[in-house]
Amino acid sequence: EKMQIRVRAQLFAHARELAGGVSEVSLEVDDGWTTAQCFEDILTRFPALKSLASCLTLALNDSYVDKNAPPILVRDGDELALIPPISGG
Amino acid sequence: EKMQIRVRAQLFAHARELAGGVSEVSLEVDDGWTTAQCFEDILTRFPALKSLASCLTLALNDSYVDKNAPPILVRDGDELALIPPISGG
Amino acid sequence: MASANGKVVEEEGVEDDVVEIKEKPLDIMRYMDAVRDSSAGAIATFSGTTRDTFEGQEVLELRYEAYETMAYRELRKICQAARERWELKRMAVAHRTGIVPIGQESVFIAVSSIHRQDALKACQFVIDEIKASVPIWKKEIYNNGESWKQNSEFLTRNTT
Amino acid sequence: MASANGKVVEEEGVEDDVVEIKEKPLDIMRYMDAVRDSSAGAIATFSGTTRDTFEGQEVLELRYEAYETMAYRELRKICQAARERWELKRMAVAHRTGIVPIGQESVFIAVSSIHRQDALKACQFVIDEIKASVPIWKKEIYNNGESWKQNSEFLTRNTT
Repeated sequence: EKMQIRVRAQLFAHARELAGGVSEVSLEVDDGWTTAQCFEDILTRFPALKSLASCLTLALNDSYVDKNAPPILVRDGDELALIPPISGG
Repeated sequence: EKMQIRVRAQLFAHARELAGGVSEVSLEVDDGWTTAQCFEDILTRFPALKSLASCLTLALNDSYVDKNAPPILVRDGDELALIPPISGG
Repeated sequence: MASANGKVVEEEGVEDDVVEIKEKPLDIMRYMDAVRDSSAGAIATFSGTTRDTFEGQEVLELRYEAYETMAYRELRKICQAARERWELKRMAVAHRTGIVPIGQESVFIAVSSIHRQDALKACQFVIDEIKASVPIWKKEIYNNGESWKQNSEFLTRNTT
Repeated sequence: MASANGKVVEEEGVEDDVVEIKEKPLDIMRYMDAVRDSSAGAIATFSGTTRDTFEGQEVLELRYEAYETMAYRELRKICQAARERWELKRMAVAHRTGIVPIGQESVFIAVSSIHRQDALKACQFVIDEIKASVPIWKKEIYNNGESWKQNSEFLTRNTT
């Protein structure tokens, strides 16, 4: 039976607004899940995010997740972030 | 008989120092003289300037005199300047 | 680091650079003083200021938001990247968050170097990189709506 | 200037630019405020600061001298030239004369524009042009002598 691990997901800017103001979610997922799977899980819980999904970039522990790279497994205590297109500077 | 005209010559920086601190000279020259002739006149009066002469650029009424352009005649009341290589900025 | 004769050579590094994200007006002079150095001959700075118009529409207010831990990390990476490309003395980069009134600085960058080319080029590089990678967002508030802006520099870099 | 429909369009021009040569410390913030504009999104600045060393020799003091009437004229020509090349909002250029203590600004340039490229490029252009053509001289005072400096930019431009 798979262990459950805890991943903290943060939603920023437009993503947070579409999620009804939710800025942080504590996910309990199976050990062995990837960042993409965690993302899908969040979209299931906050369907309004689907309209933004194709624009969203993920970050894991303060580093961008490259969509073209091999899948990355999340570990217990990891921090995921949903990053809409940035506009600083 | 040629008219005499008055040209004010200013010496800056290293040129002024070589001229023993003289910063301004009132030249009385023949009407029809060129800037180059005025310059030669100054070199005659302040021979120590000769060591700097090849580095000096002239300006007439706040505009650089192009060494390669046709000679420019000075007029009464003109301001000549002896400009050593600049070092501002 | 030790030099060839064994003496310890002090080298400016990104650990000395000033990197700040704060919900207060940016103190420009403090950042300029932070990069001023008696061995440097040049300081180049860039300020991004908030505009009162976007495509003909009047902007009433701007709000900035940052993913702070990651933004700090990305800013330091940018400073390090700049140092690898140019000979720099000191750097200071600051971004404001929260409401930024029209005409005020949202971002400020200051770089010092011995020769001006390095500071000028590094300054341009830093603002370009900030716009491409630092997780900070801007929202424009208009009379009749609001809009989360998107940097083309980020979209270009992240197009699969 | 009048636009196509006859309305008078206010256009920033070199006559509004701040150009100063003074024997006092340069007031950086005043120049930045002079170029700040609610329609501009970017301010780029450059400061030339005095260094304590030249080719290994300790510089004790720096003295600047200007041919003021011509220097003002050349500075305004440079601002005009910058405006012809880039879309700029406001410009401020200041040069200090007299004794400039080590580490302080001898020259300061600030340029604002809507888009950052224009301000950044114009700022670089202005300092390059100042070094090539504005009649201002710098003398370095060392322990054991003194030296009138020469800008390679000027020598290059004036080599027959």
